[in-house]
Amino acid sequence: MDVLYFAWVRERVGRAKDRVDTNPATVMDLIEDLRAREPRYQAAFADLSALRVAVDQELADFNASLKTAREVAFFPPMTGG
Amino acid sequence: MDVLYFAWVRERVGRAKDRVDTNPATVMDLIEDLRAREPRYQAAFADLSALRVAVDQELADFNASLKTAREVAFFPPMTGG
Amino acid sequence: MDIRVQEAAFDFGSEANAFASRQAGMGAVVTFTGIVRDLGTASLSAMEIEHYPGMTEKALEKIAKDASSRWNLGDILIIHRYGRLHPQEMIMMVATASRHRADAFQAAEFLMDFLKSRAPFWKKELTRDGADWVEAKDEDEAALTRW
Amino acid sequence: MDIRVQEAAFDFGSEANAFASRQAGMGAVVTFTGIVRDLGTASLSAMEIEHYPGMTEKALEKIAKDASSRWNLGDILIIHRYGRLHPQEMIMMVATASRHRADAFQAAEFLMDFLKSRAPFWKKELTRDGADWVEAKDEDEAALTRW
Repeated sequence: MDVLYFAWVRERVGRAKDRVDTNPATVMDLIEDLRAREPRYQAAFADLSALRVAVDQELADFNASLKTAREVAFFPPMTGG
Repeated sequence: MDVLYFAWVRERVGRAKDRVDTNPATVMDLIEDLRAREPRYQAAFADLSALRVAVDQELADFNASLKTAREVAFFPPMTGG
Repeated sequence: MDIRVQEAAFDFGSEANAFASRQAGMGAVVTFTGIVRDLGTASLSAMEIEHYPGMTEKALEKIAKDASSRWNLGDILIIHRYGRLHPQEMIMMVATASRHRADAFQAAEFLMDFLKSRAPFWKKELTRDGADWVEAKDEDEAALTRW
Repeated sequence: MDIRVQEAAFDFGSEANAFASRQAGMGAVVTFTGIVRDLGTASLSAMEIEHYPGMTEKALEKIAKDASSRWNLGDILIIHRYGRLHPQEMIMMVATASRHRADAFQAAEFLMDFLKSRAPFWKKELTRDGADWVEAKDEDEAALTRW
């Protein structure tokens, strides 16, 4: 599963993309796995209310299932337009 | 005082402009004067609910005073844009 | 504030670009353009637009000033044609600029609502069946009550 | 439906003209353009726009389809840039066409509201004091509730 980071999430994590080989059941489980990696992930995921998530390029909730997911992305609230 | 007609009011009256030398006190008095002229004025002023009036180039009511008026215009509801 | 009542055609794109490029500090530009559309069944050959020279300019200025006092705007452009127009030709345009999008959108809708029923223009449609003055719609009058 | 996500600049006026001229039977065209504006005190040197390739196009298509199903529209155009932009440059534009003006106006506002908070773009402002990610505004999220 590919995990992508955008905007300041990418900057805090220090990279744009991770490959995750575990099989977390939900987005929240994936976040726990990532937080366990290194302090910079803890910094990126410190305040979940400031984060948004997309599963396979569709906006999702933190409790969304990752059963069939190939790509998960984390980013701050969007500021287009 | 100049009296102007626009759109189908102009077509029914058969001209774009009249010069009125009487001194009607209000728009309604002017309309009565005009109606007394000829049948085509009666036709133009038959249904006042279909008419709008401007006094000196500002929208006005039928009971507006014409005391200082130099130009009165009659026309149907506007259809700009 | 740039208000023009003219018989000649105008170039919507050039006007829109020129308007947008002179808006220092404004983040949002909204434009509206009215186009002569064909009528389907009774094919429209032309539209004639009559106006009240003198009052038209005053009415448009008043509407634009009212919009400027209600919203935080950088600028307003209004161009409205009169005379004989053909299907696909542009009748008029408005453009508004503001820092944030809500002001430009609201002001443009306000300008259009008032321009539609409070500026002295009258449209006549020429079809193969004859000529008819366009009737004002109740919904256009009703639209004014929201402001 | 014409949706473009691109790094290159676009010509607002030409796009607006081309869009308007291909709207047979439509009487109303509304455009919105977002422009990089200077920030006053802390002078803005550039704005960097990041996006999520793949998801961006899908999100914009969904927003445009939602608008098409809610209003009676002739067509929709969306152009949104990414990369480094400077003050006065155009970030994006939308255009909508409809028979009557209310549909084009409403659809353009709807597109902008959703594009603002539901399409994966992020803006970073570079000033002489440093670089800051633009924060989403509560009012932008609140704007979605009106639809």
